This record gives sequence, C-alpha cells and structure tokens, in this order.
Amino acid sequence: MHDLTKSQKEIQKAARDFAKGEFDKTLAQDLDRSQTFPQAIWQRAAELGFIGIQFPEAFGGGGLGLMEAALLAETLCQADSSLGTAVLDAAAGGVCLARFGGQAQKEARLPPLLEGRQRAAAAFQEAGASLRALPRTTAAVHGQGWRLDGAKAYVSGALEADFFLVLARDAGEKGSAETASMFVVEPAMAGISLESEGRRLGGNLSPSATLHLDGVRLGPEALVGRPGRGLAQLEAFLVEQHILQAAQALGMAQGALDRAVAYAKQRVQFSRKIAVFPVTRHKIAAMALGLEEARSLVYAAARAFDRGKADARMAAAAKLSATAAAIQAADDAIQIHGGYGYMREYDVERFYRDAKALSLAHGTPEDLREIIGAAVIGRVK
Amino acid sequence: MHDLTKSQKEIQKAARDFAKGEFDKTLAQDLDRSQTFPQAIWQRAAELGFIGIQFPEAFGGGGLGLMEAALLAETLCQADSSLGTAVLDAAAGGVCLARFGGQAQKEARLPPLLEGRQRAAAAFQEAGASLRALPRTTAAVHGQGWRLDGAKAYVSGALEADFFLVLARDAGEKGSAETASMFVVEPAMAGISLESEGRRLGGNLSPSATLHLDGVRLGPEALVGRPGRGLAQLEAFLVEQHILQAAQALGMAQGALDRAVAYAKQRVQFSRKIAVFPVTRHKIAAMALGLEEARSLVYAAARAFDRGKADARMAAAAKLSATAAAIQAADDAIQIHGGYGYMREYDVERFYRDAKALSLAHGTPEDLREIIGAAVIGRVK
Amino acid sequence: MEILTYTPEQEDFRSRLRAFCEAQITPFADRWEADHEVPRDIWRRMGRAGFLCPCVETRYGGLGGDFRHALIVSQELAATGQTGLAASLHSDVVVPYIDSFASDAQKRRLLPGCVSGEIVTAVAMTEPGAGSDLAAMTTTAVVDGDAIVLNGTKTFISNGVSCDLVVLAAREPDVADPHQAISLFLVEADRPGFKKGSRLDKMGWHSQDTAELYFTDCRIPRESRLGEKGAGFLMLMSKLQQERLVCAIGGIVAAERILAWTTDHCRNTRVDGRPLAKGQTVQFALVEMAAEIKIGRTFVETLVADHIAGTQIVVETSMAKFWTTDLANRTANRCLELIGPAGNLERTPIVRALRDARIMAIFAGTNEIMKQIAAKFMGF
Amino acid sequence: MEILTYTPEQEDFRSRLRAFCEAQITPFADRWEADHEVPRDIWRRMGRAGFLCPCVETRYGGLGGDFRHALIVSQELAATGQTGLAASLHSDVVVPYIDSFASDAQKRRLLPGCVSGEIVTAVAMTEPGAGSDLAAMTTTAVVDGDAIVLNGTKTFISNGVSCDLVVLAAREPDVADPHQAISLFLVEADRPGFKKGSRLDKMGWHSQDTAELYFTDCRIPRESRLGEKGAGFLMLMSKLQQERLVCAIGGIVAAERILAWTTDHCRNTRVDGRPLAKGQTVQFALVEMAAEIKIGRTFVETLVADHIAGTQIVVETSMAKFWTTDLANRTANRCLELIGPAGNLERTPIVRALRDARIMAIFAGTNEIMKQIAAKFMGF
Repeated sequence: MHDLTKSQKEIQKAARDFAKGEFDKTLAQDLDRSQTFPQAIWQRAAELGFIGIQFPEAFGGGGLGLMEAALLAETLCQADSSLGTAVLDAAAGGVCLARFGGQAQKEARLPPLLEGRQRAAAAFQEAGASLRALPRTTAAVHGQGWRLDGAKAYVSGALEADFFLVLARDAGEKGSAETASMFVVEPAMAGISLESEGRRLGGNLSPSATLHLDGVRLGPEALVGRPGRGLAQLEAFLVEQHILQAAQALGMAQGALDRAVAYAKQRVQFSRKIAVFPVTRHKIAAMALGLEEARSLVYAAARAFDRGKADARMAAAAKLSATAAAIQAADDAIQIHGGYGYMREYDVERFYRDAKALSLAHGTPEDLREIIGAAVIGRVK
Repeated sequence: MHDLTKSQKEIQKAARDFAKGEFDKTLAQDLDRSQTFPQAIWQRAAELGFIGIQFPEAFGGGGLGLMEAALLAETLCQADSSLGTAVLDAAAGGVCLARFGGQAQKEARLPPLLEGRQRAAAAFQEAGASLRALPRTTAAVHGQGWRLDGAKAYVSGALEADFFLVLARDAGEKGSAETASMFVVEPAMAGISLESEGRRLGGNLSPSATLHLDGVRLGPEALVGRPGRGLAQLEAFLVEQHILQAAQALGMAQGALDRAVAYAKQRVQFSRKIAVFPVTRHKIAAMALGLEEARSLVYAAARAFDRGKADARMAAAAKLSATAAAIQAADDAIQIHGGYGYMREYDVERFYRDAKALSLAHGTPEDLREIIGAAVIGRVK
Repeated sequence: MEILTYTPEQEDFRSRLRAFCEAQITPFADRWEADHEVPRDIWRRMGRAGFLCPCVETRYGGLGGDFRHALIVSQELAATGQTGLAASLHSDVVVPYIDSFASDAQKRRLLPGCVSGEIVTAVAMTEPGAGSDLAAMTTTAVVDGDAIVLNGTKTFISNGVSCDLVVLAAREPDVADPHQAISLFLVEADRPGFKKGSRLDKMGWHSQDTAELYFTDCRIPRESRLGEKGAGFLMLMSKLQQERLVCAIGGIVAAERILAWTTDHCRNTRVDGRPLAKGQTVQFALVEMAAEIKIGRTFVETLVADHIAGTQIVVETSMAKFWTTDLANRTANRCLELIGPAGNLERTPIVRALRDARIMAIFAGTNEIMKQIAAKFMGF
Repeated sequence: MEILTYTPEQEDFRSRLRAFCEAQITPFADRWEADHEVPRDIWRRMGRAGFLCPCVETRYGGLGGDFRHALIVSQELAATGQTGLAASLHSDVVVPYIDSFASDAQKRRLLPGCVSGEIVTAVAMTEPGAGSDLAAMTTTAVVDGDAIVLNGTKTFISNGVSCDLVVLAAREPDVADPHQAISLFLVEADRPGFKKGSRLDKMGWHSQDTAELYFTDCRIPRESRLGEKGAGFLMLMSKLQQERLVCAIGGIVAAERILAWTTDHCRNTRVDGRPLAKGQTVQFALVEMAAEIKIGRTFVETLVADHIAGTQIVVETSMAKFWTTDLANRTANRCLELIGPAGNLERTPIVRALRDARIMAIFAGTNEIMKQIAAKFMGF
C-alpha cells in the first residue's frame, strides 16, 4: 500500500532477518529486568550498517533518507520493543552532530558512533522546564571557551554514553541572554557527574541518569553549530527525533498487533478460537486502524523530511499519532491475552511499558499538542 | 507535505476557485432546509469536467486517477459539506458502469452523467440486511432477461435519479442461488416505485427514497458486468466508494477546522481571543491531528488504488478514519463556537450533520470494523 | 438502593403528568417541531393541570413541592420528544428568581400567572459579545425618575418569542465595578421599546422559540428591579446551582431515553435474519452505555437529594452538568451507529434526540466553563 | 450526601488500621516489591491487630462486621502502594467461601487461623486452558475410599506461594453435566501431591506471589469437600458478586490514590516557574478525572449498601467492575502524561500504580466477561 522502493523493501527484509537472527525474547526480558544495554547486538547492527543509515556516507553513515531510517526503526521495534529502541537510540545524540556539527567534529565523532564503538546521548530536557524552553543550564564565556553549570534530566543511556549533546543558555557578563548554544561534553570532564535515575517504566535497556554540570570548562571545539542558535537547532533535532520515535512506535504497535492476532487465533475459550468472537475482531480492527492511520502519517512525514519539507507540526503529529497507536495496541493486546498478557513471559506488557516510555521522552503528548495547536492557529492578533 | 504533482495542485486550485465562485452558504442552508438538489451548480461542475474525473476520457470522463478525484472531493467538501457531497454523489451509480459495464452501456449512459444531464443512484443497501449480504431482492430468469422483485432502501438522490444500479440474488427455477447479479433500472419502468424517506439528519440536498421493484422486467442489456458476479462487483464498488467518501469526509473535517480556527481568532471572551486559551489550542490540535492522520491514510489508499493495489481493508480504514475525524472536528467546532455553533447560520452544525450522515451510508462504522477485522485476522483454523 | 424516594403525592403527580403528556403533548410533538413553535394554549393547559412551577408555595398557587418534582417533570417531558414546551426552564430556572428574590407584591402579581401558564417566562443574560463571560455584558439600565431605561441586546433566549415576562440582567452604569453593577429586572413583554427578534434557526430544539431580544429606550417602572441593586451577580450565582442541576438531569434523562429507544430497536430489528441485539458487539455497546448512564443517574440523584437538603454542591453540580451532557451526546452518537443507515432518517426518533442533545454541552454555561468553575473551587 | 455511614467502631477500626499501615506496611512496601514477596509475619501481625476477616462472626474469632469494613481495608491498603499483602482477597473473597459453606467443624478448625493470620488462603479456579470459560476446567477430584484424589493444574493463583489453605474448584468425573460436576475442596498446603510453582513474573503486583499450583495424585480427606457435591458452580456464582464488588472498590480506590498523588504533584511541581496545576489543560484534565472518579465512587458506594442489604445486584456489580477498573487504568495513563518525563521513573509512585492497575481489568472475570454477564442478565 505504501509504495516502497525496491531498496526500501530490501532494508525492511534485512532488518527483519537481522532481528530474527539476533533478537531473543528471553534475552530482552532479562535485559529489561537487569537494565542492561544489548552491547553485542548493537555492535552487530553497526557492522551491518544499521546505525545511522540516514547519516552521510562520508562519516560512516548509510547516506540514505529518514524514510529508510524509519522503516528500519519500525521493523526492529516490531520484532522487539526494548531491543529495537536500545539499538536505535544509542546514536541519538549523533543526529545533532550530523546535522549541525563542523567538519572536524563529524570526522572525529561520527565514525565511532556508527561503527558501534561509542554511544552518544541527547541531553536536552531539564527537570522543571518544558521541552523547548530556554534552558536554565548556563554557558558563560570563559577564555576562548565556556563554563557550563546546570543539570539535564531523564537522559536515556547516560550511564554508558561516551559523549552528550547539551543545550545551555548564553550567559554574558551582563546577565542572561535569551539565546542558547549547543555543546558536546564528555563524562570524564571535570565537573561532570551522573546520578542514576533508577528503574524506569520502559526503556530499561538504556537506563537514564541526571547529568550534572558543575563548572564544566569547554574549549571552542565543544560548540556544535552556531553560537546562539541552540534553540533553533533543538527544534530541528526534535523534528527528526519525533519522526524517528514515531517510527519506533509504529513498530511497537505492529508488534503488539501481530502478537494479539497470533494469540487470538490459537486461544480457545467456550470451545472456539477467540479470534472468531466479534468483540475480539472489532478490538483488533481498532488496533489495526490506529496503526494504519499512524503509519500513513509517519511515512508521509519521513518522506516530506527527505524532500526538505518537514516541519515541527508534522513531526509532532506523527509522534503523537504513533505513540497513541502503540499504547492502545499494546493495551488491547494485553487484554486479548487475558491473564497471560500480564505475565512478563508474553512480551506484550513490555511493549506496553516501552510504548508508554517512548511517549514521554523528548516531548510528551501535552508538549506535542502544544506544538500542533500553535502551528495550526498561527499568530493571534 | 503530501507531495502532490503540479497537475494535482492545479485541480485543487480549480476546485477551490469553482467553490469560491459558485458555493454560497445561504444557498446551501436554504437547499438543506428545502431538500433541494443544486441543479445549476452541478451542471456548471460538469461543464468544468469535475464530474467523473476518474472515468475514462472516451466516455466524457477526465481520464485521471482516484487520487485526483479524492483531491477534488476534499476541496469541494471543505468549501461546503452539503453542496460538495451533492455535486459529487450525483454520478455515484456511474462508478459501477464505468468499472464493470459493457461498451454499449458505457457509451449510452456515461456521457449524459458526466455532462450533467442525468443522475445515477447506487441502490445496493436493503432494509434489514447488512451491507455486503446476499440481497433479498431476486432476479428470476425470464425469457431473454430477468424479472426483479424486492426493495432497496436509503437510496440517496433516488427521487430525481435517471437510473439506478441495483443488485439482485440470482433466482433459478429450483430456488435461490448463492450468487447475485448487478442491473441497471430506470424509474419509468413498470413495477418501479419510489417512496420518499423524508427529511434526513444530513445529506439533504440528495434526499433519499426506498426503491420498490415489483415484477420489474429487464432485457439482457440491463445486466451490468458478469452474471453471478454481483457481490464481487459490489465489493469492488465499495472499495472505490469508501475512498471517495473518505475524501469527502476529509474536506468536511478541514472545513470544520478552518471555521473553528477563524472563529477562535476573532471571538473575545474574558478580554482575550479564545484562540489563546490552552484548552482551545489543544482542542484544535486534536482536530488537526485526527485530520492529518486521516488525510495521510486516504491519500495513501487513493494512490494505492491508482496503482491497482487498493483493497477493502485499506478503503474501509480510510473511510472509518476520515469520517471519525470529520465528526469529531465538526463536533469540536460547534463547541468552540459556543451558542453560535448550534445556529444554522454558522455552517458547522450542518457539517456535523453531513459528516454523521456520510458515516452511515454505504458502510457504517460497525460494517467497516468488520471488514478491517476480517482482513487483519484472516482465516481462523 | 433508592437514593430518592417519592411521596405518594409525587407518584400521583408523575402518573397524572405522564397521562397528560401522552394525551396532549407526544401526539403533537412532530407538528410542533415542523411549526417551530408550541401553541400558546398548551402552556395554559399544563399550568391548569398543575404541572408548572410545582415548587412555588401554595399561597401563590403552586404545590409547595420540592426539587424531586423537577426530576419528575424533566423525565416525563423528555419522553415526549420535543423541547418547545420548556417547562423545566420556566419552572425550575426562571421562576425561582422571582420566587426567591421578588417582593411579596411582585410575587402576588406574577407567580399565580407563572403557575397557571398565563405567564411564560424567560431569563436573559447572554449577549452577542458576552457568552461565557457575563462580566462583559453591555445592556444598560439607567434610572430616570420613576422609570428605568433599558438599552441593549440579549441573544440565545429560550422562550424568547413566547415569553410574557423576562428576568433581565443589565448593567447599571453608575457603578464602576463590573461585578457590582449588574442588577436583575422584571420586564413584561408589552413594554414599549422591548422588541423580540425572530426565532433563531437552530440545529435542534425546533419547537423551542429561541430569539434575540432588543431593548431600545425601553422604560419599565422603577419597582421592576428584582432584589437589591447590584446584587445581580450574586443572585445569578445563587441560582446557577439549580439551573445546572436541571441541565444535568436533562442530560441523564435524554441519554436514558435515547438508549431505551435504541435498545428496543436492537431487540426488535432483524438484520440478516437475526435481531441486532443478538450480536456481541451490539450487546457490549448497549451494556457499556447502560453502565455509564446508570452510574451517572446515581450521581445525579444524590445531587438532587443534596440540593433539596440545601447542601452546597457547586463542584459536584458543575461536574454533573458537563459529564451528563457529554454523555447524552456520546450516547446519541453511538446509538445512531448501531441503528445503521436508518440512523440518518429523521423518522428515527433518535435523530431528533441527537440534534436536541447537542446544545446541552453549551447552554447554561458551556462545559468548559463548568470545568473552570470546578477547577476554581478545587483551588487550582 | 453520605451514601454509607460508618459506626463509631468502624471509624475507630479505620484509624487504627491507618496507623498500622503507616507504621508497619508503607515503609516496607518498596522492599517487599523488590523482594517479590511480603514477609509471612506481616499477615500474622495484621491478623492479631484484628484487621483480617472482620466480617467473620465473633465466635470464630472475627469482628462480626459488615462489608463496610471491606471498603475501609481496601482504601487503607491502597494507600500503602503494595499489593502483596492481599488482605481483601483473603478476607473478602476466599474466606467467605468457608464462612458461608463450610461445616461448623471446618469453620472451627480453619476460621480462627484465617482471622489471626496464621492461615493465608487462596482460591483456585483458573486453569491454563480455562480462564474466562470455567466450564472447561479439567482438574479432577475422584473419591477413593476415605480420600479424594486431586489431579490437575491451576494458574494465576494469588497468594499461590504463601497460601496455607486453598479453596479448590475441581471436576468430579462421575458427573457428566459439566456445570454439575464442579465441587469445591479445602486443600491444605502440606498435602502430599500438592506442589506450588514458582512465582509468576508479572507486569505489576510484584510483592504479590502469584503462582501455578500442581496437584498430582494429591490425597485429601473425604471431609475436605466444601459444601455439597456438584454445588461448586452455584457456590462460585453466589460469591462472585462480592468478589467483583471487591474489584470495583479496588478500581475506585486505586484511581482515587493515583489522582490524589498527581493532583498534589501538579500543585507542587513548577515547570518553567509555574505550578503545573496553574495550567488550564492540566486543570481540565484533573477536573475531568476527579469528576469520573467521584461519579464512580458514588455508584460503588450504593452497591456496597445494596450488597450489605442483601440485594441482588448482578448487573450493577458487573458494570461497576468493568467501569471502575477501566477507570483506574485510564486515570493512571492520563496522570503519567501530566507528570511528564518523570512519569517514566519508577521512583514516581504512580508508575507502580499504573503497572498494578492494569491487571484489574483482567482478574476476577475479564471486563469482557463482565459485559457478557450484564448482557445476559439484561436479556439480550
């Protein structure tokens, strides 16, 4: 239905084969329990070129579009919500480098990411601040560089990240500016500390931490993109990130639907397969409808991105639609499974937790509605 | 966002200009009240080639695809829900002729339709029977032709239709077969009578009737398509029809959203434009999200249709999504308008009624969920 | 458990009213809808039969009843399928202003007519530019010697065409504070300078005459002020709890009627040879709606009991108003889906019910205003 | 209005229980969750303090209380944020089978231990192949001389590991009619041939030990049958109303706790310098949830009153079970959205509440079964 090119279908197939060979539900359950990153699977994914397929080939990326990245994300998360997101998110911070970084930064930092040697975390959210607010973390000019003070919260994969992308308000001698800049920082730098945030509802293969920045001194090479353009760069990052998150959510929705259908076709109650009961059928229809709506929207957004036509509204709509579809599908899948749906052995409860977690990271439904509403309404005189 | 071709954008513009010139809200309100078809506008639309743009050029159609037809439908219904559907539905019965009819039938019957001289109604639904059931109306072989007995209900535009497409169960001498055939019948034929169904919630510019068939004798030329293939033809008709209805619903959703946004930006309460209140903004965001989801899905389905890849599930999903979006958007638009939203003067209540009517014609939400569920689940062993 | 128990007199009132409705209202509902008005005489007949303003004290002609009567009237009138004979509005929303705030002289002059149906009432607060935001009202009332001079426009006034008496909210411009400048006035329909607009054409409530009211140098006697000068806001606020409770009752009884009709329809209508109600998805839909309505009804009945007991239930009433009126809309929508293509025909009674239900989420304070009130009283 | 009024003894019971929970349960809830069990001793402490089985007659050691005690216990335990100490299951679901159907001798032997917490109970109906469809159960009970021999597997048994006594439903194969073949049996945990599986690993209810139970030629004394032979189904049916009411109460109190926490959070948490609760969309969300919960609570309380009065409320109880448990899930989901990114951290208590709430729509008869029951009793 979605008119994929031959090469796009090949990417889907490669991803499907990869997941079939490498993903294992018992492993996923164990890693979820122990909050462990799937190191070996991630490195194998990198070897196969699955990490950063939308990044330029010059730096080790696949040179393909966001549509291809979306198909990959969808396919991996369909196979497993936890393993899929963990593998895909390991390079999340790299997006900012690839899009806004200088040549030297890209040469130095992107290849290790895309080869599965380093991981980069996107550390933009602050506790007590909204997603797109001017950060309270400050960057004061200090010699040739800056001095950063503040904290970033809810940073997925922080504990094992090799570097972080952060945003800080430009603070001059005469007080705070209304602009921000983006920087790359490393965990070994003086003044950096990480405080684990413990177990999470979902996304436990990339456990999160709060990143404290106390007088962190940065040289000029730490600046990513243009000084004072941090908020605009964040907006641009969010457009790409929301579409990618939406694609992950699509996969979770499809994965939950697959499992629900399979279960309904084998589970017998009242001497009949539960898949023949009208109420089961309509529930499955509702899951499929939510998924198809979201998929069409996400693909349209990803293709628009690749034509240079994506905007914040479209990306927010894609994420809102797809995460809602994923949460609904996983919730319905649990219900269709009955008591088994509540057991960890049957994946769907994990899909549910991961989908819910995804919906709260880098833009909650409330945030996304705000973005969409503002774009639709425009300026009010 | 949706990557329209230049010629598609031109069709949108032509339709927008047409509606701007011809559609009038006071007229629409009057016609809705008096249950009158917009004869002049329809004929002008036909002159401009807006009727049957997806039909073959050989018979007066536009030779374009369903995607173009969908864009046209969306644009006209965005301008006015009642005028748009009335103009578009006048040739609804023609779809079956264009798709399944013989050369002679097409030559005889399509040009008058597409030139705005005749109207054709799709008379498939029966009272007390589900959408896709074997009809109770029978076609008994009678000489070289058939004799039809039964009734079709809820036939939009029936009172002024020049011919009808009907489905009848093949009835042999040894009782009923499990197959049906499709026929064209005319109101002047002996045994045909029409019983008005009176005022409706929506769609009042094409008032409906029950079509009674009492011993209607048909010659061999009345058969449309292949004998015994009526149900399959009905299914194929529904695929096309659901996508077209979905496109109409998209327009209604967009039209309701447009009106809500415009109202919210000028209405003052508590000394502020209501468009600045967060609750208004989130309501508008929800309307826009439902619309964007539906639009992406409807366009994907229409494009798939034009590539020969559409199926019943996709079309049903498109209609279910778009009509739900339209009903929700119109309902929210009423609420945003407050007391004015309940007044006929402010269109949105008519959009709401028309959207609700559209959702119940040729496939209710229950029917559509059944189609989707069956397709997703497949055969249950 | 029975939240509300009715006295034998109330049960008798209910059965007499039901018989009255079945004989004198329901058979004519379609005609009134088509005519876009109810005959003036039906008000009088209803009044003479003792069904208007049952809560008014006996010395002014009423029954001296309590708010359970309002529930009975609302329920029986919902079954008639028309809204033009807006007895709940008259008896339980407008007349209480007179009953509570008028002088004895005003009461003696007006209440007996309200009870007998000779006087049909309306209340006029909303203006074109002041809907949810009452403080923005611009209609003025200026004392001029023995008279008060009214100027301004009111809109969306139910009974706007048929009313004989209007409880009007207007600003007295000599008071600066917008909240203390509002007073209420009793305005008879025949006052020079008071003009009624034509019936507004609405999505539903067709038999109900809703109109704009225009006041142009309209002079009324000085003693027409209702209650204290500047107390308009307080009086409005003090009566809004009951008005909203009337709406909440309206929401529940509408939903109940819509579901009852649909349930019967699903039991009695065969599709493909089988009653609709034998289908599992239809059954679940009916059960889900029945559950919501039963749960909502229980809540509303406790509020009626509290209201009779004089308990302040501002938050609960606001909640009930938005929840039950949304419920009525939701129920009507879902029921039409179950009914199928016939759900688009006006001869299916639920179609009118859907159109009529839609205004409930808007009138008497939009549901958004209800949530704001609840939020305020919950201290947010 | 107060639907339920409590006796002074019950109010005292509540405050003592609250103090007990605050001192002896809440501080340890996190540890128990991490341990995936509650210490055996807490049952005994709770029993000795008089909080288990308050409805059991005094001559067997209970308080001779009524079902209002169940509501009190449910509410206070919900506040502790753990589910392992499943006192409601023990007191209000399992023990009532013994209380209602056991012989006096069985009662004398078992009830005092149930009340004191020496005996923790479980009820075993569900099997791997028989969830919603109880008639499909295959566990057998065959009389063999003075013994009854049990064979089969039960699953999803709450208190499955810690239980000392199981009320077991099993089929007696000498009866052909599947509905008349089910009997109930009292099985002590130390019977040879009765083996407990390990704790099932669940999405929530981590401190609750849910397990499979295996019976392999497990011999129990012939007098272990509870009630009449073949009356199992009837007994189950007669107790399901109370079990589902316990679930409905659980749904409401869970939703209340989730909303209360979230409301406090929104009042006290500033985002961009302003308390969340000052935002209009947050306010509306809180009001909408509060309204639903208040409406649901009112309904459940009327059912508790009816249940105490002995009224048959099968339809209403089924409705309440599905509606309130869906409400708990919906509330938890919406609250996490309001909380934002911190809604993904387990240190936010509502996260555990969301995980715990999800099972409610499934256990004690899935919500789909509830709708089927309601549909059946409504005559569809």
